[in-house]
Amino acid sequence: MPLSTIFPEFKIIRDKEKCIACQVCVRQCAFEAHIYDPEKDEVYSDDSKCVGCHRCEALCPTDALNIIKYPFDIKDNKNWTPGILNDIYRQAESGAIILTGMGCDKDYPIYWDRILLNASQVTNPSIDPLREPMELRTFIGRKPRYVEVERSQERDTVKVKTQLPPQLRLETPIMFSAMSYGSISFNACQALARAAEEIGTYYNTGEGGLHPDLYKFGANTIVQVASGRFGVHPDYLNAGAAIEIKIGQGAKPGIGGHLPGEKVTEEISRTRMIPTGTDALSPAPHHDIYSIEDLRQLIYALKEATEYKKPVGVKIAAVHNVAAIATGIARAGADFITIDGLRGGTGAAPQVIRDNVGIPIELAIAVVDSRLREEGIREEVSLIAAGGFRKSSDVIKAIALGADAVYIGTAALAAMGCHVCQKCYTGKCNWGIATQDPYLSKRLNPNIAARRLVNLINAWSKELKEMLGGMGINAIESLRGNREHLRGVGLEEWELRLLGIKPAGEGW
Amino acid sequence: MEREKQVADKDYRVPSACGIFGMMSRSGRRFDGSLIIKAMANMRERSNGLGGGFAAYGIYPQYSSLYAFHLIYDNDVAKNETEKILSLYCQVEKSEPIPFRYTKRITSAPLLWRYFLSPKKNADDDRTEEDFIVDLVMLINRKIPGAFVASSGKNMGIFKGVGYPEEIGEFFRLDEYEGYIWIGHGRFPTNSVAWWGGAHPFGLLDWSVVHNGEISSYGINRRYLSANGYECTLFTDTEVIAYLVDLLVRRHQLPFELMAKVLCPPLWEEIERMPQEEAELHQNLRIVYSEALVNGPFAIIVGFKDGMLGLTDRIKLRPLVAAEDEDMLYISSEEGAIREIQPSLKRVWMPTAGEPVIGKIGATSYATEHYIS
Amino acid sequence: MERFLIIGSGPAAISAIETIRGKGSKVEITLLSEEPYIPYSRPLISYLLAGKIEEERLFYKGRDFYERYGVKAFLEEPAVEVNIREGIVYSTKGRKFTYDKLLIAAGGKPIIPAVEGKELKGVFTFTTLNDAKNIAKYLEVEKAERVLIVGGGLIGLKATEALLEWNLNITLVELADRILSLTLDKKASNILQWRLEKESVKVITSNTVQEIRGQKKVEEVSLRSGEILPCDMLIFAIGVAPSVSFLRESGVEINRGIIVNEKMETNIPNIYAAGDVVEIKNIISGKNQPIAIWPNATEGGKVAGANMLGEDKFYPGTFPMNSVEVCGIPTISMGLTEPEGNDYEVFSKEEGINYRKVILRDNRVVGAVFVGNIERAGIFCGLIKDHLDVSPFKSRLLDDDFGLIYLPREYRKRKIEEAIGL
Amino acid sequence: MKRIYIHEEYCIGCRLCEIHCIAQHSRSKKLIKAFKEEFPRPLPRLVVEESGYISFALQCRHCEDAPCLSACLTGAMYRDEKTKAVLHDKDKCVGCWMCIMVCPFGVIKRDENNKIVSKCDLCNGEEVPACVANCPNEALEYR
Repeated sequence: MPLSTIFPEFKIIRDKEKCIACQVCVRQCAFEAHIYDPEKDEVYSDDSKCVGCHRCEALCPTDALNIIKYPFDIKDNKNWTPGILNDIYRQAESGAIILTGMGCDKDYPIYWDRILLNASQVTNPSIDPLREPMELRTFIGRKPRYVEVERSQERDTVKVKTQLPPQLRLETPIMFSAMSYGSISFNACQALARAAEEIGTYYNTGEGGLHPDLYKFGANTIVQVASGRFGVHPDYLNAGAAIEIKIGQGAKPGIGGHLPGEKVTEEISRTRMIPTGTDALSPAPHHDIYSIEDLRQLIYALKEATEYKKPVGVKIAAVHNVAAIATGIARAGADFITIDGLRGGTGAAPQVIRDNVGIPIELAIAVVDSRLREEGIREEVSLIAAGGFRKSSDVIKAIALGADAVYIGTAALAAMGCHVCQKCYTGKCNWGIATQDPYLSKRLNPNIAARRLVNLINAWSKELKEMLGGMGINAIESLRGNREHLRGVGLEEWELRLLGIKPAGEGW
Repeated sequence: MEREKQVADKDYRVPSACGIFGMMSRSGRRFDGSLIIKAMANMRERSNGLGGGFAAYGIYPQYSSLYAFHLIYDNDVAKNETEKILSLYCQVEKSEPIPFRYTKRITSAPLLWRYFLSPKKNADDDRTEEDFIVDLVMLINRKIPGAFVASSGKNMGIFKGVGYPEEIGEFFRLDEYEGYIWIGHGRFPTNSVAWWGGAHPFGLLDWSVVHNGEISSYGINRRYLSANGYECTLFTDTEVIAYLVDLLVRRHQLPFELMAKVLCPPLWEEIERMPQEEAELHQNLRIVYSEALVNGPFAIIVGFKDGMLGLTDRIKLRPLVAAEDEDMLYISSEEGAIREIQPSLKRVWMPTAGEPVIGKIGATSYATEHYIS
Repeated sequence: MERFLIIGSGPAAISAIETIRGKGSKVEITLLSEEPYIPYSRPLISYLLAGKIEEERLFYKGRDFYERYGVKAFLEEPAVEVNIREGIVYSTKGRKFTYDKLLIAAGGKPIIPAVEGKELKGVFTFTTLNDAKNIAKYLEVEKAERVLIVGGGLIGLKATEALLEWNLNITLVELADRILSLTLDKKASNILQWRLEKESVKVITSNTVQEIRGQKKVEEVSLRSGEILPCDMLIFAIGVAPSVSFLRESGVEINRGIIVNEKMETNIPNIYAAGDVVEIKNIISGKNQPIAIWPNATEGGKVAGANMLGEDKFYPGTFPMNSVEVCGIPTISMGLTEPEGNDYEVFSKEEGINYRKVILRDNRVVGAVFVGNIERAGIFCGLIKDHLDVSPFKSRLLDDDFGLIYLPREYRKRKIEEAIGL
Repeated sequence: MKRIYIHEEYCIGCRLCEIHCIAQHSRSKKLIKAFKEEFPRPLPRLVVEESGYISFALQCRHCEDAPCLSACLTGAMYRDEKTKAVLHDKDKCVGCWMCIMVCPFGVIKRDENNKIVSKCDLCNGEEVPACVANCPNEALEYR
């Protein structure tokens, strides 16, 4: 075998004093990084197999394991870093595109960390959410411009005349983004569905279709229609509370999807309506949408199919011309637009695309919200932001920039146990999330996962309330697009301009 | 240019605390301004001398069909520019300085002028007369440096300036006017830069608004108004409320009661407890007018040609008290101010959070709580 | 107050009493026992004789059992006659015991063949505590060294194992061609015989005692084969028979044992029977027969006790099973172990002394033998009881990791639920 | 009574239950010590069954109608009056294996070192048995 120059990413440190050779690590590692030697009754490790998922570390009963970064020092070089070299070694050996999972991990500015929130002092009392009502309820869908009422003359009564187009009601402005059954396990899908139901929000099927066992969560489901049209049929469309047409994904704008045949199990084949074991290929574009008017046709086809009872939205990746594209989508009849930013996740994408295509979600929200308002059509469409939301403060800043709600993907996966090792595409997720291997997928107990998801969203919602209360606001809609409550630090003039916020230190 | 200094090209909003007062004769009887001056003086604690003002309805019966524009000019240039525009768009029936007298404390003032006019609308202009006037007001306020339209309604006027309210009242000789509704305001801004136009009440068409509070939803309310054609030039919360009232009542034709429910919507949990039809109404109002929700502490009194409305925020973070005697309805920041001018009241009550007190000329009841069957 | 009378003090009687009192009943319970002792565990006598346990441990229900359970017990006073018309039981001491309900749990009696010299000193059976005590005493007093054990069944082996601790010269004579012929299959018998022989036990099969000779005490025996074996002690261990002689005239229906239905009722109203004294349904063969095993006695007693209180409990029957350890080699057998005919499918596996065999009929387990590795043998007991179709996992039955996991999931789930009374 | 419930669909076959059961029944009750220093290592009181991707931990079901109780010759197997658990008194046990013969779950084991049987004791009054407390996936539940 010729010499491999690829060096391991991680080093497995095993404390022999503590290791009792119980082999929990051996059984837990789908990558076979731990090996038991029955002759010596000892466990040893193979660093080159370790993906850094930390499953073994988490389960080791004696804390004998510690996974650290592999110390690979080449001569200091800001240009040729070990990571870059390793990619070259890998490609030199394989001749292949480097695949990866999760969102862009490169050092682009994270504007959330450069934006600060306001709080009330003296002139305006802050509100204590533990004592006062604090409302997070959010509606996604097209809104009429005004409400017409009918007054009855004889009695001083009023009746509402305006009927609202279909709306999604969110008890908190956080939803679970599209993650297909196929990219994630059934248990993971079920956990998301159950959590969404319990919280009073929505999860998104991704383009994996809807497993029959999950139809009962339909009232909290957004069903996706993507370029592969997997699993799309009238029952599917009508099962959900809303439909999302997926044009693009932040992790891989302009790129289709590919679920390898080995992951297309019998259940998935039934759900996606494709033969077992065949690759599920989602084309890069929808081949019936080559222009905005084609999109309009699809939007209305879906509305027709669901008798105009469900909001139909469109998801796009945040790309350079996102504002103009978004207004086009709004005018094409979409009830909501989902914008997935640069750091949006994926089950599998070429690393080069993931790390180099798109724009940060912060800028995208700001320019889209502003453009929609400039064109006077903001109320015609709800704006859902996605891609890299890590904490409640990211969420509240997104809302203040102009988003109606956000989708969280990676954060939800992390709540279920994901350690962001980026190996989703291997199908060997040791945490039982991004896998169809029944041995691995049962590691995700949907009871625990749903509970943890609910906890996370409840915790974030409490934090949202705290932050709102601090700003003297008791209903989330008073913050949406209210950029007065945001200030930038360490940002250039142009960034402040695009974000539509003032620099920190400047008052009203 | 004091205003330019403040506003320049930036948003510059000054939070303030205030005393507000409103009184009206249900029967439409006109009375002079000395009573409200006295009431306002009672709440001197709530002002710091940096702003005071009054709105009065029914004071120009002889010009009741014309729009009465009260203008505040920094200089003659502004006045000339404004008058050019006024005569371009309107038939100016009368143009005169607003009478005043210097007081002990108020020894200087900007140019204060009033015009009685009717719009000259082209036949192909499909705007309503009111929209035409609104656009005109916006045009002057935005385009002419040093000019500010203080009021633009019919048979009403707003008198305001830098000083304690009772001094402003004296300055404008309000004891010489008779109106059936009077609204007063004493201001306690947190900065020291004072500008006559920045004082309350704020008015547009027949609306006048006095306000005590700081709106934490200002940013989005302003963007919402902007999308609906209202340019907020003053950067005061009061301006925002005035425009919202105009938008909701005049343009969207919502009854006052529902306008109040847009500004201060019931909690979702309250809506859920309502009968279905009522719940649907309130839900739709909240969903459609989410950006018109006025959040944060405030108490306002809105005057209009046949009545006035008092309202506090959803959780009543600012005070508001209402009272009535045989003919009069009073709304005030403090009960003491009412008793100062009318010790024998028939009823005094504290309106609950978000629940409007509405008085209309000729009507007998004020508080409208459950008007939906 | 209702009067219950119980004949016998073995596990069937004990479990009936525990059931009756466990349900809170305050009926009057009278008990007649042939034993001079409070209840004790007869199977433990071999451990006592081997010196592995103290006598005290035999009294497994505690010394105060009768007091705790409110039982008026008459010791060393077995029943001699039952008058079903009058509802009276007569005891050996001539006393009359009236009852409203009677439970016959008189157990079994060791079979002593009609051979010459069986009355000689040094001839014993091995079923009671007194047997064990007498044997021990005899060994000590008479310094007996050569022991002949007649019968290579369970009792014989238990006696053998116990006596090995005494460093004696032991000969085991078995009528069949192998030891434990009723319990084990040939292979298992061979393993155990090999093991016994390793301990210097002389095993003689296909043979039996024809005559016991001696002056006052045993001195030698002649076998059917003509062989003469000098010996100092002889233990008859050729089996037990239901102890029913006192019922011969009573009208209670008897075959080899008392005939009962699934509620443990005899043909006579208010008379119940349980334990070694009855013929119980062998659920494998479908025929009734005495099955003298401890679990059968306790289960039967439990059902009888409940039904005596007016409940409606059923005992569907059981099948023979045994656990016997010989010189450190544990064995468990159940059901049919050496089936004859073509209706059976046999799986077996052997590795050293570890031996497993499973017998199927119509894809149902009807028997199993375990030698050495007896772990999880009870699973097969369950499979026999539940009559489960094992065809889907037949090939797994002998796997080292065979367990519930190979059983159909639904069955497994139900089994677990049933266990906890769901 | 409080019982251990098995959710086999969530058993991941990690055997932490078994490892912690051993430690719990060791002298020191400490994992590392129990495994590295104590001899003989105690038997786990449960069985982890595994076949393909299915697995589950099985311990004494503490049956309502426990066959081991009926089969026990010595009174070693008894039902705890308070907890209703089926417990085993090692001082009474003679190692006759009758309980092993009748236990349909196969969860009573021979402790060859001590010539007695070994079975789940629900960790003798611990608030939560060690296997349940240490199951990382709630495949075991105590309620």
